[in-house]
Amino acid sequence: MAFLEFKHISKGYPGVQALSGVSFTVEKGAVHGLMGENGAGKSTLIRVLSGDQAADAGSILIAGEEQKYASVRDAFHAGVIVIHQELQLVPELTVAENLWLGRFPAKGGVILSKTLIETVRTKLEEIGIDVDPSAKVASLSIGARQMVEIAKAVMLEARVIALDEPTSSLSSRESEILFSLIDRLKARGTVILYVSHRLDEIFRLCDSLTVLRDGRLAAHHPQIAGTTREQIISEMVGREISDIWGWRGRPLGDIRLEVKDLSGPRLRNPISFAVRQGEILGFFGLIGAGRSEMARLLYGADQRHQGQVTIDGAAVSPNDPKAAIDAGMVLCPEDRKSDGIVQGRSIEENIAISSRRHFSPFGILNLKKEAALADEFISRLRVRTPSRKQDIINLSGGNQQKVILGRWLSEQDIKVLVIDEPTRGIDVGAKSEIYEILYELAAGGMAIVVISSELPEVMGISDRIMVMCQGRVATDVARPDFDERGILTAALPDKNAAGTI
Amino acid sequence: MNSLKKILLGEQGLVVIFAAAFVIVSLFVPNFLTERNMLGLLQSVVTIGIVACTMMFCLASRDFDLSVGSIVAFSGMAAVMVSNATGSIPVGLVAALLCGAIVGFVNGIVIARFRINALITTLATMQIVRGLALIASDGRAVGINDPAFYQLALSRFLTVPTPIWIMLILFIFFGFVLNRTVFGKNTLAIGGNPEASRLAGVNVVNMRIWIFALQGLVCGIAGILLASRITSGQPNAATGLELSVISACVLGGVSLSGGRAAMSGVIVGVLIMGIAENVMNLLNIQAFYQYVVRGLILLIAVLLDNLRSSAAGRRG
Amino acid sequence: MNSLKKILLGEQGLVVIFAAAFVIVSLFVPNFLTERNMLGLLQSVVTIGIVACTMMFCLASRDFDLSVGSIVAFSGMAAVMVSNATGSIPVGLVAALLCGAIVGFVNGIVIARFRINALITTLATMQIVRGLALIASDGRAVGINDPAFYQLALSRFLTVPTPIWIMLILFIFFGFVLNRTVFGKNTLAIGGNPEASRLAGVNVVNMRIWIFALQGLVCGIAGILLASRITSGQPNAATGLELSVISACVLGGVSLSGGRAAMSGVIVGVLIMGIAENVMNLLNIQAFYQYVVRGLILLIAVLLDNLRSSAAGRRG
Amino acid sequence: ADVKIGFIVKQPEEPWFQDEWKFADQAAKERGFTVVKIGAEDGEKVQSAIDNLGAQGAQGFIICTPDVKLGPGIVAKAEANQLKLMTVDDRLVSADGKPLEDVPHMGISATKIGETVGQAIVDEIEKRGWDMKNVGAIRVSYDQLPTAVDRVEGAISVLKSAGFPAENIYDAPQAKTDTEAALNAATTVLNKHADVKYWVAFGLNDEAVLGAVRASESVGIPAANVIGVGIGGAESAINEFKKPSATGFFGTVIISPKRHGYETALNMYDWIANGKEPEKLTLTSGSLALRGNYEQVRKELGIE
Ligand SMILES: Nc1ncnc2c1ncn2[C@@H]1O[C@H](COP(=O)(O)OP(=O)(O)OP(=O)(O)O)[C@@H](O)[C@H]1O
Ligand SMILES: Nc1ncnc2c1ncn2[C@@H]1O[C@H](COP(=O)(O)OP(=O)(O)OP(=O)(O)O)[C@@H](O)[C@H]1O
Ligand SMILES: O[C@@H]1[C@@H](O)[C@@H](O)CO[C@H]1O
Ligand SMILES: [Mg+2]
Ligand SMILES: [Mg+2]
Repeated sequence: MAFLEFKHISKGYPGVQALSGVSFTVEKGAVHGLMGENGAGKSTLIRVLSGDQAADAGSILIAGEEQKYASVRDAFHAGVIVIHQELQLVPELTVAENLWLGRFPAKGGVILSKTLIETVRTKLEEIGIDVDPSAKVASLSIGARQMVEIAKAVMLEARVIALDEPTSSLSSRESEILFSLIDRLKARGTVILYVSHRLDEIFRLCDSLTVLRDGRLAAHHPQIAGTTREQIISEMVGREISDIWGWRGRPLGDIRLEVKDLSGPRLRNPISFAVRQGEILGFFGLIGAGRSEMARLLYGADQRHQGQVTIDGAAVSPNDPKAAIDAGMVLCPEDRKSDGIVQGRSIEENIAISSRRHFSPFGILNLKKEAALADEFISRLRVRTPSRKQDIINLSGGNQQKVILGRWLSEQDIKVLVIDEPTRGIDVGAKSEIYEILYELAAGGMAIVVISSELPEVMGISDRIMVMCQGRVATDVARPDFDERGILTAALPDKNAAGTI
Repeated sequence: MNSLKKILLGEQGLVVIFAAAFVIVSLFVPNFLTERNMLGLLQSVVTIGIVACTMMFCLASRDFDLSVGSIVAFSGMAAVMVSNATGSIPVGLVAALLCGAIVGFVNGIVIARFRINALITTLATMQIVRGLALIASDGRAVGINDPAFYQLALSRFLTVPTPIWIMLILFIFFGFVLNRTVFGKNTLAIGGNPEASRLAGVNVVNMRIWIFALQGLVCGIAGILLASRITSGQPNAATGLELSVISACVLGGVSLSGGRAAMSGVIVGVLIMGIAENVMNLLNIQAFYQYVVRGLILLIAVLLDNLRSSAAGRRG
Repeated sequence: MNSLKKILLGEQGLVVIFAAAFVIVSLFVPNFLTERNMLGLLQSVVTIGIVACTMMFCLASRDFDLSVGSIVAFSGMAAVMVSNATGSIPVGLVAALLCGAIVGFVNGIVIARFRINALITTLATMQIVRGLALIASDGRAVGINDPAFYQLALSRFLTVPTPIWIMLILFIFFGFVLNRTVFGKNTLAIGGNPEASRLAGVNVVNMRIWIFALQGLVCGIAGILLASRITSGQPNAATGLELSVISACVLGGVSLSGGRAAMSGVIVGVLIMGIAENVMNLLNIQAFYQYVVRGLILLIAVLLDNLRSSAAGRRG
Repeated sequence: ADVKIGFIVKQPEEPWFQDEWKFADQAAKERGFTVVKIGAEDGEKVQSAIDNLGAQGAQGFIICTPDVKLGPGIVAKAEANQLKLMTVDDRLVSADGKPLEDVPHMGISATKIGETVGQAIVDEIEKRGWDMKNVGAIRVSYDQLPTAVDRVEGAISVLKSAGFPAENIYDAPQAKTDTEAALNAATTVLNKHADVKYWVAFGLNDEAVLGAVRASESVGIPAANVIGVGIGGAESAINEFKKPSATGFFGTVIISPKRHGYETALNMYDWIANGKEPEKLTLTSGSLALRGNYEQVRKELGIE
């Protein structure tokens, strides 16, 4: 019996038809995958389901009943809970308060603070999430925040739960916790709508699958068994992609980037390593292993405690991103929302913000050049947008990520490129294009540092991998010796060692 | 040593700095620490203090209210004129509260429902309401017929004048509301992340309307007390109040970008403003120099607080 | 039909609404559309218009400057007093510009380097600088010795008074800077997301300092022109300027949460404020009603603009 | 042609100016001309107000300027717009501080009003038989307004020459010109000198003195021990006199808005319509009104 039914859903934004006449059904107790390229309309569909956005046309039925929501509250009362792609937490409130937001346990308007904390503590323990319920969300890492979001959905006994790319900032260990939660929910008969760009997860979790393309239904598989990866990819992107990694060797030159004894407030153990011209060095680790912190220190985004960073033998002055850029190093940050996108500004401006200094004589802009640059990266990275003038905030999550990548890939005279989670939220089609660009840049002599929590990605594109664990480098593996189990083991914290983080 | 540091750098750091400053002033400024002067000082901050209670909510929810001064004047006028007209003080008081709440409510509707910028809206109502107060009174002060009205401000309980008690009660009440009630937490939530709050099912529009209405109501209380203190309704009263109140709040650590507020901080902010004024007058500082000193005190207070919190290593 | 809708709802919608209002006013208000009145109107917005140019940058970068009125008064005083003392007008002018820029620079340093809240900092300097102006002049206006100083404001080029030309030049200049230079784009970027801009290599601290210093310098220009127009340096001049200027900017679509600004909008904002005042006086509207009308005009202007942009379906 | 004259005032919200306008209107109605009323709080507003009058075809205007030093600029602007110019209340001065004698003026010197206040206080002190050594004086000051300084200095000069000890005069600077600000400032003074039994108070206007009187009440000084004398005589003062029992607000120096408003408007009209130039200088005087006689004083001045 179809429990959740979408009927002819359409939704347009100025210049974009995000959804056109999408119809499909999901059975009770099923985990239903939703896939599609960046900007295909997945998040929009979920926003319509959650009552956040009204569809222009079409209807949603749950258990045969037509749903009419005027607000998120109505949807909530109808038993629909959504975990959005961008984290929706209030940093100033505690974990427990965030979990109860919108429905605080209260008597006469006065919050029952004991109930508040205790229910959350019990629930978090029960589902195996290790977060202090009375900690302010602002003090948590992204990964931990993501787990808090997930706890929210589990806590409220919903009929329908939609998860929009929940694992994009989780590492494999946290992802496993999530997967087991999903299994439990499924057993309870909850319908789960699951959006992801990771095919492994889709196959691991889903019973059925819908693929969207350009806002239309591209394929619907009532049974996922029997479909292949290749089939889904071609349904998504309209072409075949045989090997998304496409790694090929290239000659390495002298040492380009050298890091000696680098440490900072959240990375207490000094770290040292070197990267050669043309080399792609991958960093792997679990959440909180300290990779992002290392990258930020390297770049000067955070205050260094000690250490030296040199590029081609010249020291990079610490604690100043601009100096790093001038010295030829750029960082593509991990958190696109807080450190990447400049809201309110166009795609074009978001791309040119750093590189324009090369072609703006006396500080006066070269608008033609900026436009050309924007168009180039919009088409190379397949950014789905009606115009390069579009405000970046109106793009889908993956498309925002592509624009930020474009910003850094368009830089000139760069010697060192550091990218933190480069393909987070990015569709398969664009991924291979991005890897292609990285290989090209490396072939030109650039030293590239890639941080990723996706092991296949790190293994697929790196020439060498450094594994971090609890703020230290656990091991350093060259490509011929890559071995999935070995790397994972190295990344797992040793229960007996007292880590500093 | 370490626990001292903890106190100084903790959440209540501003309070501690303030306490230290208070002791120093008490020691070095003659006539400062007398019962009379303390009561006078507290009386002088009654208007700011009362209005700051709700301004705190307003700022914490990422809003802004410039119309408070006008509302105070307008509702004071209303209290006096309606009392005079009906011959009943209670009716006058209710009218004043109603006037305040209605203006606040209108602010809220325009801002939250029609999504008009709060700065512009309240700048507009600030002028409209001031205009109405002037029109209603023909620009003149309106005297109070029934002397019982003065008693509101003159009466005392345990030697402390009623307005001070009212201010204290409101401090406690709104401190409780902020930290312990759904209303308070929702206020902080919509200031901290309006989108997330909306998606969590908080009725952001209604919350904002309520906060503005409450602000108006509380301005009504302040207006009544002020009219009683100056024994008349004056259409020109409380000009510039908005900036003093907002500064007191910001001084007390309320974030203009929403989500952060504490009653203790606001009280300290209010007191700093009052003490600065009081001490300058006690020390007989010349009027023009008072401007300079007032500015410097503001700067030093935030600077100290900032040093403290950056030493504590909090994130901006 | 469709293209009309496009114009009305497009980026330039406010300009179109404004143009329509202008035509209506011209038709129905006698004496409005005369050369004399137009020049008078433009003269009356010179101070607001000039200061709004840089306030636009300040707001666009998510900052806030309340000290502009005081800086205008202070640098006007400086121009007059230094000219009188040295007997040289150019020296006086340079002194005024310097004074303005220095105050702005100090604002910038305190705000950007010491990370003190901009509202509090500029509220403090607003008082300090006003105090200094009062102290320097003993609270009284200072007359200008050399009548050549008046010529700054009285002289004309192609029948249009110099101050208006200066304002127009600044409009064009800052419009260009905002849209066509790295400085302008970086300003908008900082306002949109300061952290992302910093990581993209924008020196956020320096940018903010520059913006405040520029703001001060431009206030210096406004102060000089004002002193010349009123033939004296007045320590009380330009009180309340900050709110008018900020409203003009917000009216013109500059976002208080940063990242959004357009010179055309700001010009329209400035003109709306000026025309409202002008027309009310032409129509001989009574002083108290002027408050109400002024408030209503503000509200209607933003409301219209809002209806327009929400019809266009933009995101808040 | 129709006669249209402007009437520009510096503080349109003040009752005083409301009254001036009202009486100007009365003159206009009687003689059939138009008065355009504009409030201009600072030099810049004055400039645009004059331009505005020029643009709407007025032939002359009367002004109470926000600052007397604006004189040369106002004269130049009036000439540029070919408007006849007359001043009321405050007389324009040139850059070096000398009165601009060419501009017809009707007013009362701020110092004189202050002296009247001072005299009233001295007389009453003597009548009550206080020893000046035991009396404190509150000078509610607003020093950034030049008129305010002149007024309180006028009062002080009389007090001093009557033997009032200078060291007993205490400054209470108000941050704004409203009653609450005066009340807060005066409270501090009273608390600082808690031992002083008798008090006198004077200031810029009635509102300022009322603040001091309220302060004395709030710290419990009996009304009989306070002599406050205000300036203006509008509602806020009258309200005091109407109170059932006497307060510390002893009297107010009423200046007549009727003459200032009605006569200046008529003079300007005659000047424009009949070419009859007004007197270069007309000085009016203030009259002290007390609880017992205010109605009569107001009648004499033609108010009400
Ligand atoms: N508020 C908006 N204004 C304008 N366009 C929008 C808005 N929201 C979404 N869009 C557009 O609608 C389309 C669908 O976006 P949506 O977020 O649903 O994509 P998605 O499939 O979730 O992509 P991703 O995998 O990148 O998250 C995109 O082209 C996007 O740019
Ligand atoms: N905003 C923050 N406040 C406090 N601690 C933080 C914050 N961000 C990260 N941390 C902590 O710092 C440590 C290092 O985190 P970092 O982000 O560098 O790890 P990572 O290996 O990059 O993993 P991730 O996938 O989470 O980015 C972790 O223990 C994390 O919890
Ligand atoms: O400003 C004063 C006004 O208050 C009134 O008293 C008349 O004289 C003016 O100078
Ligand atoms: Mg999405
Ligand atoms: Mg990371």
